[in-house]
Amino acid sequence: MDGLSSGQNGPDLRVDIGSLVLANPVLTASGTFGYAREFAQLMDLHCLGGVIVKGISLHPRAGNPPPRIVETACGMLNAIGLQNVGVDRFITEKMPYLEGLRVPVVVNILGDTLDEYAEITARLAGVPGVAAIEVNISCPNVKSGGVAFGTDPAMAAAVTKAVKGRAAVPVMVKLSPNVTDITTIARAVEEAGADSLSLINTLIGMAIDLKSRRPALANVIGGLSGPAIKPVALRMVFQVARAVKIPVVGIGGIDSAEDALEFLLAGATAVQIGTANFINPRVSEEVVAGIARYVQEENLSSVRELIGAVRLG
Amino acid sequence: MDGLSSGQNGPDLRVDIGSLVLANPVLTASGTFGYAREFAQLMDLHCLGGVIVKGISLHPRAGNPPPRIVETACGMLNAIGLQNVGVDRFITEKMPYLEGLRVPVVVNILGDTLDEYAEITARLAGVPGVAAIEVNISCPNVKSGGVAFGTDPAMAAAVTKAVKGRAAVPVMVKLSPNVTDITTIARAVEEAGADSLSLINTLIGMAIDLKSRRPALANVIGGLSGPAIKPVALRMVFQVARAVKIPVVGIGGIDSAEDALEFLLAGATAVQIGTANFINPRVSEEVVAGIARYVQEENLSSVRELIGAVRLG
Amino acid sequence: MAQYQENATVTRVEQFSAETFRLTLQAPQIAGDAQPGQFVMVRTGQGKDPLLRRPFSLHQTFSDGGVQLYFKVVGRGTEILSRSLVGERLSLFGPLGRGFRYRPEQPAVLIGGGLGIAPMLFLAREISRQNSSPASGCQVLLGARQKGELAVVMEDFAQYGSVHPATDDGSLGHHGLITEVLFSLPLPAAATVYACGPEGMLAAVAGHCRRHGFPCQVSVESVMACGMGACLGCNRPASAGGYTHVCLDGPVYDAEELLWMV
Amino acid sequence: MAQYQENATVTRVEQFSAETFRLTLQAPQIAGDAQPGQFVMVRTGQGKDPLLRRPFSLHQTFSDGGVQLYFKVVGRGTEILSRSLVGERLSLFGPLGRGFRYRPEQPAVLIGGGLGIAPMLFLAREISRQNSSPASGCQVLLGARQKGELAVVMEDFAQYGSVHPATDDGSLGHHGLITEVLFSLPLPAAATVYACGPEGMLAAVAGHCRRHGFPCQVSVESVMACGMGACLGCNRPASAGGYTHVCLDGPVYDAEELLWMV
Ligand SMILES: Cc1cc2nc3c(=O)[nH]c(=O)nc-3n(C[C@H](O)[C@H](O)[C@H](O)COP(=O)(O)OP(=O)(O)OC[C@H]3O[C@@H](n4cnc5c(N)ncnc54)[C@H](O)[C@@H]3O)c2cc1C
Ligand SMILES: Cc1cc2nc3c(=O)[nH]c(=O)nc-3n(C[C@H](O)[C@H](O)[C@H](O)COP(=O)(O)OP(=O)(O)OC[C@H]3O[C@@H](n4cnc5c(N)ncnc54)[C@H](O)[C@@H]3O)c2cc1C
Ligand SMILES: Cc1cc2nc3c(=O)[nH]c(=O)nc-3n(C[C@H](O)[C@H](O)[C@H](O)COP(=O)(O)O)c2cc1C
Ligand SMILES: Cc1cc2nc3c(=O)[nH]c(=O)nc-3n(C[C@H](O)[C@H](O)[C@H](O)COP(=O)(O)O)c2cc1C
Ligand code: FES
Ligand code: FES
Repeated sequence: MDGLSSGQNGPDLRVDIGSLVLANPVLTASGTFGYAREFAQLMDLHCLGGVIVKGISLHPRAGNPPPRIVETACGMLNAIGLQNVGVDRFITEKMPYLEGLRVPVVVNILGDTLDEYAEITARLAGVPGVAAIEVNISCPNVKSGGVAFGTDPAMAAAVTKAVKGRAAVPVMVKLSPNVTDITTIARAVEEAGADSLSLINTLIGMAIDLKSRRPALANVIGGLSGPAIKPVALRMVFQVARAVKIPVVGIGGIDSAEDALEFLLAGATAVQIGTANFINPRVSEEVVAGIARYVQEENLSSVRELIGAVRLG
Repeated sequence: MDGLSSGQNGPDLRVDIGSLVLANPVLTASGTFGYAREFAQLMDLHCLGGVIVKGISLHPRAGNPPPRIVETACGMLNAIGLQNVGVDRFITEKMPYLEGLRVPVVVNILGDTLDEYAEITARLAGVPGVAAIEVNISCPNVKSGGVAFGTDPAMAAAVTKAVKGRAAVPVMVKLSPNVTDITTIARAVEEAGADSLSLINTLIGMAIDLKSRRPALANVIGGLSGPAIKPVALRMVFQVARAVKIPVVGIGGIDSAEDALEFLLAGATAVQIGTANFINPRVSEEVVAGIARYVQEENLSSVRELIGAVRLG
Repeated sequence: MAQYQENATVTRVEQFSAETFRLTLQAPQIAGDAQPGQFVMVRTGQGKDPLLRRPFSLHQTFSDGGVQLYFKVVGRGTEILSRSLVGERLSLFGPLGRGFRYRPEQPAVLIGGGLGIAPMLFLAREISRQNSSPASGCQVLLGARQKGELAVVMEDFAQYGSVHPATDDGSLGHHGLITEVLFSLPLPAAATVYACGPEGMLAAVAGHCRRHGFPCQVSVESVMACGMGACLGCNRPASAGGYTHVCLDGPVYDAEELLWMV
Repeated sequence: MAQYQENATVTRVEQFSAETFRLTLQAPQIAGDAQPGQFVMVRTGQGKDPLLRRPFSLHQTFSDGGVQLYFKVVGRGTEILSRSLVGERLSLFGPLGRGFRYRPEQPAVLIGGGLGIAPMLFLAREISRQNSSPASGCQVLLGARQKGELAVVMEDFAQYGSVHPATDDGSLGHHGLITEVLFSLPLPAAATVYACGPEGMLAAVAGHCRRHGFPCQVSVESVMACGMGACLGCNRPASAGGYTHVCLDGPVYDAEELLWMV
């Protein structure tokens, strides 16, 4: 990890997630940070450990009709419906800016079939600036694809193999929390060759508007994110980190350095910040700074000392 | 349902959950309302549709060491460990007061084996004042029993049969949300003879205390409840209500009449109020009053018109 | 396109009716860059509930760094905002979105209904300020529930043009809808109509303008999580097919770009 | 055993140090029934975050229906409470728990450390009020970080007995721990010791009393969700085996009933 400096003699925040080396353990979560450019005015993008872009499919998708979002207690439901410009336009329209950032860019991908996953991966191979691929097998919004892949160990493994077979960069597989035993899926994906795991995607939820007596989302159900889900996410990260050998990236309700540190202690090698970007566009910058402060105050030789260091018994 | 009046010419709030008729659709959830007596000073117990008592096992249980609870964003984690006095002392020490209330009392039961479930049920048969049994197959806190029963359709059905075989009153089975497909479990339990279903029990979660770097709960993991989980609960109630023919009782994060009405619209015949009792000991009384007001203002002939009446498409 | 996140201090709180309020805050960076029709995302509380920021149009900016929000209490977030105290700090970010494309030299008709009044004051001032023959002024049509909501702001608007009020209860101006005032008003040739208000009012105004050949710009709403293009949550069907995103492509549109959801 | 839920109006806010505050509220029903050592559950905000109520001992009650809370800011809930304004309303319920079993005719030694000072004033007053020979008074030992936390409350305590202060920084009274003051103080025969404070202090006080044969009552803490016996979340190991529940069986215990968690 010598190639990457962590800035002017600051504490050592470097982490290694499955052969992808990051200057610090803070990434922005897919679908919550646009294509990074949106935040350029409001924060310093260069301080990020990495950027994960909105999920990309083989063909452009229009997404769901409105309303697509609704606030819930300490959380929100979304049913964006995976609106995106498709992999080709992503490469030509979005990647040049992202590449120029000189921050690791992870491309989140999704498909309805194994072939689609493989094909998107193939098209991303060799594209400058793509540091890793995150495979969304867990999105609860689209009826086909997503749900089935992420809730069945065999299917999850098949997607992983399809992507790994074509990928030129490390592959991170993003798990769904809407399962009875997430460690079974995690192990299946690990065996299929994933370089790292990220979790959790959103919990499936619903809200009803009492005035109209209709579902609050046009899609009826949506994905729950935000502080409300943090305890579930932390539990799953803890369980999965003990069940697999590959690095785990923690996601779910993180909105402060303290939250991020809890995930590291539970076993995450890095974290992703999602919904919190909407409430405080500077949050990722603040989390990086807060982790650095903690590492210094606790006299740790590196942030890596914290990974999985929760004290049991 | 002529036997039960709903009070002085108020709106018709009566509901029927699997041959158990309630004056209104508001029950208090197991483990959050003690044995009702605790609330006698702070609210009018007689306004309740029903009371569900803390989970009872065959033998007394001491429960988990402290800390047993920790607050989370719009929620709380608990790992009480099913502390209770055991079925025999429950019958002699707690039932006399409860019977005197003249409010339907539902006894929540749990066991480590099928035989234990059957035996508790047998001991409750004929005990005056017991209006129904709620079978907890979903408690995530105890390593044995709970988890396995509630997450496997065959085991869930077996428990249901064991209880139904000995029960003198209607049997409500309480489902765990920590499963990939709750409708599969719901249908298995329905086929096994359950009179009604209640859902959801708590989501499994975890928190870490950064200062000590230890799990915030002595039990490491605990059950997440409160407003944070409402969207997940509402979604599951919606799904289950469409998958089964028996009545469904909605639980999860309800703290207002509006919340309760959302659950009715989603398909619940009644609701249970849990964590909210801690924050506002009068909440159940207020929810009953709020539902009555809504039924009146909307000129409904009965609250039953709302059940499953969410408008789709 | 500069954007700022500011911890703005409340300097004034005005209440116009049971639900109508105006807050003045010090947010010099936002005030310095904002255009009429743009909005800010406001954090209504300190805790995590309510979680999301709320979008509000800039009602007015001042050269001393002040910005004004004019809003109605419709739910929890606005209820909390209405209880703001002078000296309190609120987190704002903006200015966001695409504002009005106004041509100050041409006759302008501004229509604000309900909380749609909010962005019109800023627009009226800019048109009036940049118009070399201020005598012409704008025509300003303001609709509200009752007198209280309009009385104070009408004075502000009167600096920039002639004001035509309407109230639901008839307590001030025309007794009825503000669209009725529009329909009965002879519009100057080459006038542009700028409107903000409830969806039904906007659809009616847009229809009137199309029938009579006036260009019409509307400021519309949608639910928003981020306000800056990151979540894709604020979509509306576009007349060209597909969706437009209110926080980036709007909130101000040429009326012809939109499909009406009424 | 009556309990009440009241919407109490804040009538006074005092700040004694950066983190130490005292709130006076009008809660006549609670004030009317409370016993020294009992507590109330306070809702710190209006929203759902923070969700749970926070337990606070009754510091003092007044015949005009007032109650006082003396608290330290240690987290989000107490931070919000510290920003309360006169006129604001807070939801309280109580009085809860088992208070001190005091024998007013016998010598009493009261020890409050840090926020453990809170329940002692109410106790000192009741002992003094019910004692037929007020001259004897209580011995009151108060420990704090620095002078500011003690100065004002010391005057209140002085009405009921002789006060022995100690501060961590030596800015008032003994420079060091309040337990050191206890160890060096000759206690009257037949005295009962009443203590509230951090776990370590209570363990030390209890040990001292056991060694010297003084009965000792302690007020202890635990996390609480309901405060009234419904959740079973507030357990502590009991010396007799099994658990005791602080909100029902406590918060005041005979020291011998508890196992110390130090
Ligand atoms: C670009 C933009 C500019 C705006 N400018 C102003 C303004 O200047 N003054 C003003 O008073 N309001 C304005 N609004 C509307 C304002 O954002 C909402 O009234 C506010 O978010 C409601 O928050 P709440 O917490 O009080 O209500 P909630 O509790 O969130 O909701 C209460 C009710 O209001 C409805 N509602 C919530 N959000 C919106 C929304 N964004 N649009 C329409 N209805 C909504 C809900 O459906 C619900 O029925 C603007 C909205 C947008 C998108
Ligand atoms: C019966 C009883 C009476 C009390 N009386 C008083 C009083 O008169 N004055 C006073 O200042 N405090 C009193 N406390 C403690 C008070 O309840 C806590 O300080 C308060 O709940 C903290 O809330 P918070 O949101 O500020 O902190 P949180 O954000 O909840 O927690 C911040 C830190 O404080 C610790 N903490 C939280 N709750 C407690 C608790 N109940 N006991 C110990 N540590 C805790 C946490 O572990 C955490 O490290 C009493 C507690 C009990 C059980
Ligand atoms: C508006 C929105 C859009 C999202 N889009 C995607 C997506 O395209 N692909 C994906 O894998 N996850 C997506 N997610 C899930 C987030 O990346 C993240 O896993 C989840 O929100 C939990 O983290 P949080 O609580 O920090 O938001 C989306 C989340 C939100 C809120
Ligand atoms: C402190 C606590 C104790 C509980 N004990 C039980 C129990 O003994 N048996 C049971 O079936 N559910 C138990 N539950 C679960 C609740 O009955 C309810 O299903 C859950 O809390 C979700 O509802 P809520 O969000 O309204 O609290 C308990 C919940 C809490 C918070
Ligand atoms: S509000 Fe997030 S993209 Fe418009
Ligand atoms: S705090 Fe709930 S039982 Fe004691």
